[in-house]
Amino acid sequence: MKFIKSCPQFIEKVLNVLKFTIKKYVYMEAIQDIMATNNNKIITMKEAVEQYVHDGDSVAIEGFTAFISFAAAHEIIRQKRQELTLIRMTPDLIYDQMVAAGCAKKMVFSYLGNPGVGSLYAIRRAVEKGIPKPLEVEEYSHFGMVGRYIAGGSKLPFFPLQSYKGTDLPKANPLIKTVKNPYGDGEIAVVPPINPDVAFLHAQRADAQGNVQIWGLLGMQKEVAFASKKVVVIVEEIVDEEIIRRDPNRTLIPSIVVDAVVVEPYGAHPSYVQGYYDRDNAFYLDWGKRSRDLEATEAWLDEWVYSVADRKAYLAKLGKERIDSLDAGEMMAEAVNYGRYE
Amino acid sequence: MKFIKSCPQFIEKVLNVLKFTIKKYVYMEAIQDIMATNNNKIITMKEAVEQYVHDGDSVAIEGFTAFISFAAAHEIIRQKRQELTLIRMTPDLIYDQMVAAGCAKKMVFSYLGNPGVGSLYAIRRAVEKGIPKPLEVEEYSHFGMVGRYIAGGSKLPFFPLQSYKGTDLPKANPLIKTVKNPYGDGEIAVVPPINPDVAFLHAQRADAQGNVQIWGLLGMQKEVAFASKKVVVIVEEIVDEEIIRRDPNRTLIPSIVVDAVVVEPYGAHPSYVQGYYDRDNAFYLDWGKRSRDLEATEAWLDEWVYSVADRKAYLAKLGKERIDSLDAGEMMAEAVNYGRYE
Amino acid sequence: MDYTPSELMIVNASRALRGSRVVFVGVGLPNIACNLARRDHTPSIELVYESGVFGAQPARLPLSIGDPTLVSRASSVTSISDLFMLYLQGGLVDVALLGGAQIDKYGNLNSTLIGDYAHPKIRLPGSGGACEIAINAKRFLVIMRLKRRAFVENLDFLTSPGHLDGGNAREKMGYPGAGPQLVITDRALFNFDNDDHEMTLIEVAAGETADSIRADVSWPLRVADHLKVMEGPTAVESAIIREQLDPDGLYR
Amino acid sequence: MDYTPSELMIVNASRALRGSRVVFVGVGLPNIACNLARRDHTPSIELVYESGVFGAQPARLPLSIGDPTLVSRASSVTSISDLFMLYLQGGLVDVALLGGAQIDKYGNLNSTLIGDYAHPKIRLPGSGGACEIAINAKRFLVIMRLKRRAFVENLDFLTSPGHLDGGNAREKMGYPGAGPQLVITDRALFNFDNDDHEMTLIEVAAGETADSIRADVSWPLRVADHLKVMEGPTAVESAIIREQLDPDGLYR
Repeated sequence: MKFIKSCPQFIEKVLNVLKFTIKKYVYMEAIQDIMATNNNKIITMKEAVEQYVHDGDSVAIEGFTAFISFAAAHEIIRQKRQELTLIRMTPDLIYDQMVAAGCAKKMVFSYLGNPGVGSLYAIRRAVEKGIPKPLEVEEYSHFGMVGRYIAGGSKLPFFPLQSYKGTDLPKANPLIKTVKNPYGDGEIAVVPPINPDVAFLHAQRADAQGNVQIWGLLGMQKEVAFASKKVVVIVEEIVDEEIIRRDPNRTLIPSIVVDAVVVEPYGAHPSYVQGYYDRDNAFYLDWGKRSRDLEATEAWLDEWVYSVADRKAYLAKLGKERIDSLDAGEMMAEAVNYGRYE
Repeated sequence: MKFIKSCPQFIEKVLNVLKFTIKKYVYMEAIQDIMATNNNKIITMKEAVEQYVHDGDSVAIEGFTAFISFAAAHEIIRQKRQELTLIRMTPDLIYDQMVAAGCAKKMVFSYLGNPGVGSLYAIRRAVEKGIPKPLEVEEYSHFGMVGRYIAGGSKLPFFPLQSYKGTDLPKANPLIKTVKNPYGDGEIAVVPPINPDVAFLHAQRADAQGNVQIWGLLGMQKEVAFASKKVVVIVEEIVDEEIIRRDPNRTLIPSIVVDAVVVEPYGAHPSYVQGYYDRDNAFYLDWGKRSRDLEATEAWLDEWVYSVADRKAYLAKLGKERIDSLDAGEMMAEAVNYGRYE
Repeated sequence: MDYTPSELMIVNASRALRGSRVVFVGVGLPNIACNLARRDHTPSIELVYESGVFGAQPARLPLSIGDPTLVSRASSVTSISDLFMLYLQGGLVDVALLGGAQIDKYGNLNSTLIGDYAHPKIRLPGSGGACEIAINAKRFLVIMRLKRRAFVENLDFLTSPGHLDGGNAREKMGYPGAGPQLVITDRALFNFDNDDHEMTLIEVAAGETADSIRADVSWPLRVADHLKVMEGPTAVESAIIREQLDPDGLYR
Repeated sequence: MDYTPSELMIVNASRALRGSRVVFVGVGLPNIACNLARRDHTPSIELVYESGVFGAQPARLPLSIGDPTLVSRASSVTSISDLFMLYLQGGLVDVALLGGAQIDKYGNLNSTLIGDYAHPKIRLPGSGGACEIAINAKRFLVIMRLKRRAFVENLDFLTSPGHLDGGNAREKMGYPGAGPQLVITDRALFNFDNDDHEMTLIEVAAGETADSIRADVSWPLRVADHLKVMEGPTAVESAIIREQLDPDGLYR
């Protein structure tokens, strides 16, 4: 198979021979097999961070309270990336940990909080006291961030929204501007497009080419995927292309915008993946406690990031019992019929 | 049940009694049953047109080459509505028939064609020769119409898009304007919001409250539903609320924007409904032929619209054999797990 | 007096939601208040969660607005962009519940920071969806604890507009929503039912007086002519909260 | 000469798609051309349909761009708004195929009407997605039959911009795409590979000459120095078209 992969001329010759000797569908399947071989985008998280994250890059690890790729964040910390611009609507524990580890120069966001728990102390230390180093912030409301992703993904020069007027946000962030309504009186606020250098997006499943299916909270995963220059998708499992093709409306992110696929079961722990596992709330509470103190924060990073080689080691440390306690239970959707139309 | 429906005070009293005698889940179910009873939005097509379509209204019957509610159009023709503004990206046979029947004063659209067949002769007669009466046109490109629906549904004063500059479309339609980009040089075209008085949208299934699930081509059904002042959804079948709730991501149109639900199997014939039936191409070809001639057009309307009382009669006329020939075949999606999270 | 200050806020919020249709919900107290309203007097309330969920039927108390239990058994789950564009800005939200670290006499809210923007003393969460909720929801209720450092003369930062500088300022700004209607605290209730849209004390908790409330408000406070004493939770309300909505007493 | 004018157009379009990645497809000839290219020389072509379909594997010849056979077995099916915003305007489309009732020497297209806008002689379909495809696709190919009434000096209506009035007019307009690259007709091929971006005759079908083509073009036509004679369909191309893509000869 490696030989075929590296030799497109050979493939064409084979196809030319095949063409006249086999029938329509057999022929199509042959093409698909070879395409699938050629378009296999599966790599490891270590490779993904090596190839797609460079010092100074802007990085979006998205997912609204769910599907948060802690696996990507921890690998970026381990590979000691510096001066990153971290983009994310809700920085959450994940960016609190990256800021604590000194990866970030700047943060673009709309809500700073440990959801359901409280403050993000590492980010507060950086913003309030410059520890471990100062952190520049560029802030929007949720809808403003959504608008930036939409404009970025659809190559619009700006995105209009009925927010901001009368508030102090445009003073704090001069990138929030206004345009005149050409159909009547008044002005409307606009935000500029954003195009992260790379996005890491967690999902339930994809095929090897990167057609990604997500159910549950969809967040802004689709918009981020289209807005970002490079996209790494992290999935709980790789499925056969045929599974994807049997429910094409479930494909939220098409392979056309995906550069790499990383298979990392439980890669979103301690956040959750709908139907796969629950949120590990003890982890959120624990971080909420330990991150108040600088030394305890560093000890946490040492214990859970620097001292584990990769996600497999992290899961081993977490232990089977704890993982099993996050079981989602089963509630299956009713299958629908797409029809054959042959 | 009718008594309960008409007496909210009684419901509240019953609930107050129930509250302390039954346990949590049983109690919730009781509420849900009563809610479902109260929110049953199912009416007939005759009632829907009587209640929601008035002379002079703007009406959007949408669906991009599929899910086209011919059942609604024919009932509007039968009820002899006049002076309508017909809104639809692709007027298609459906508006050709409504224009031929003299229902329309104006059309807002982006592509006039009998898809895969040819011209729309009734609309051409109206535009070119004023037969049966002149038809005002307001035209956009596809993306412009999409933008109008998005702006309408999201209460934006305009929607920006990279189209129109350098073309004759803004000259033909002065509602296409421009705004300056506040982040750099140049201008971008914008279109104004559109909010149809009523929309008719066909779908596979809904619950009685109007939570609507669609798969296959999604068209702009969602955007139209949010943009329109009243929304009538036509479905192949009503399903139990529980089926909907077992796959909430499949719900494209939430009940919050739905005013009425009409159950009309094969209501989109001769267009198709994914997984339910195929397009009846002979019908498209037949209309393509007969509509070239004014008398033949009127004979067609007489045969297929005026002489049939409702959709049931239309299907009877169509015949079982022809309906069976449109069978979609079976290709089921793989069911996914949402998890119980109890 | 068998109830906590939190429970008092919850029941007051629930009562204010009577007859509402579409409510934009957060977690914590607001979530419990909405579910109490639904079970106690307005079963037809439809809950919309910022995370994209409509028609949730959570089988457990959600830990956050993104809890998967909100998704399983919901009527519809959509993207965040649809939620903000079509549901909220689209004008479908009748009532929202908001909080903040600071509020002024016109109901403007600060949830961004204490101190100067460039050098904050305390960095708070920021807007999240609050800014657009305050602008687009047809009306909103404020839920926060009454403290002198929270009820301030001048906000350090205006995150979410209330009645701005009062009068018809919202109208002039062209906001779709009518702004804050009620401020619900652990010790008192306030409304804005006057031409200036200035915060007015209308009810006090048992044991409080106009003066005891005034002491914790930084500006000269308007007081209604007929100041009422708040009703504590009814037996029904208490039972729903303690037995069904928060059996573990997380929010007691 | 065992081929029809339609087949000649199909194979020329297919050849022009060699090496392309993402192609925006219509139905009819363009659809057959794309599928021929995919089967003949560029299996990695990804087809995007205006109706919202990506990665289609139709089991039969689609009757329209909305044929349900395009949905069943596709990789992804999305809304029309995503298709136009994220795929097309988002800059993901490498090549598109467009037609029209009229074309001028800079490749501008009219598919709106013949006559005056207020009183059209012939009302044509209008833009559909053509206007934005012509602006946003990285490049596009034009497929239409060569007729004097179609190759005109002045369009009755400019629906889809080609090179506007030539030179760097597209750049000045700030269009993301590079515009028309090739005009494929039943009798000749034209490109725009000169500084003026003016249509130039580069190949003629067997039996045609520069003069016979000139006779059906309304403006003084530029002709390439080395005019080539078109190659008819190869045996492979013919076999794929006739046996697999259009066995019923609908588009012959």
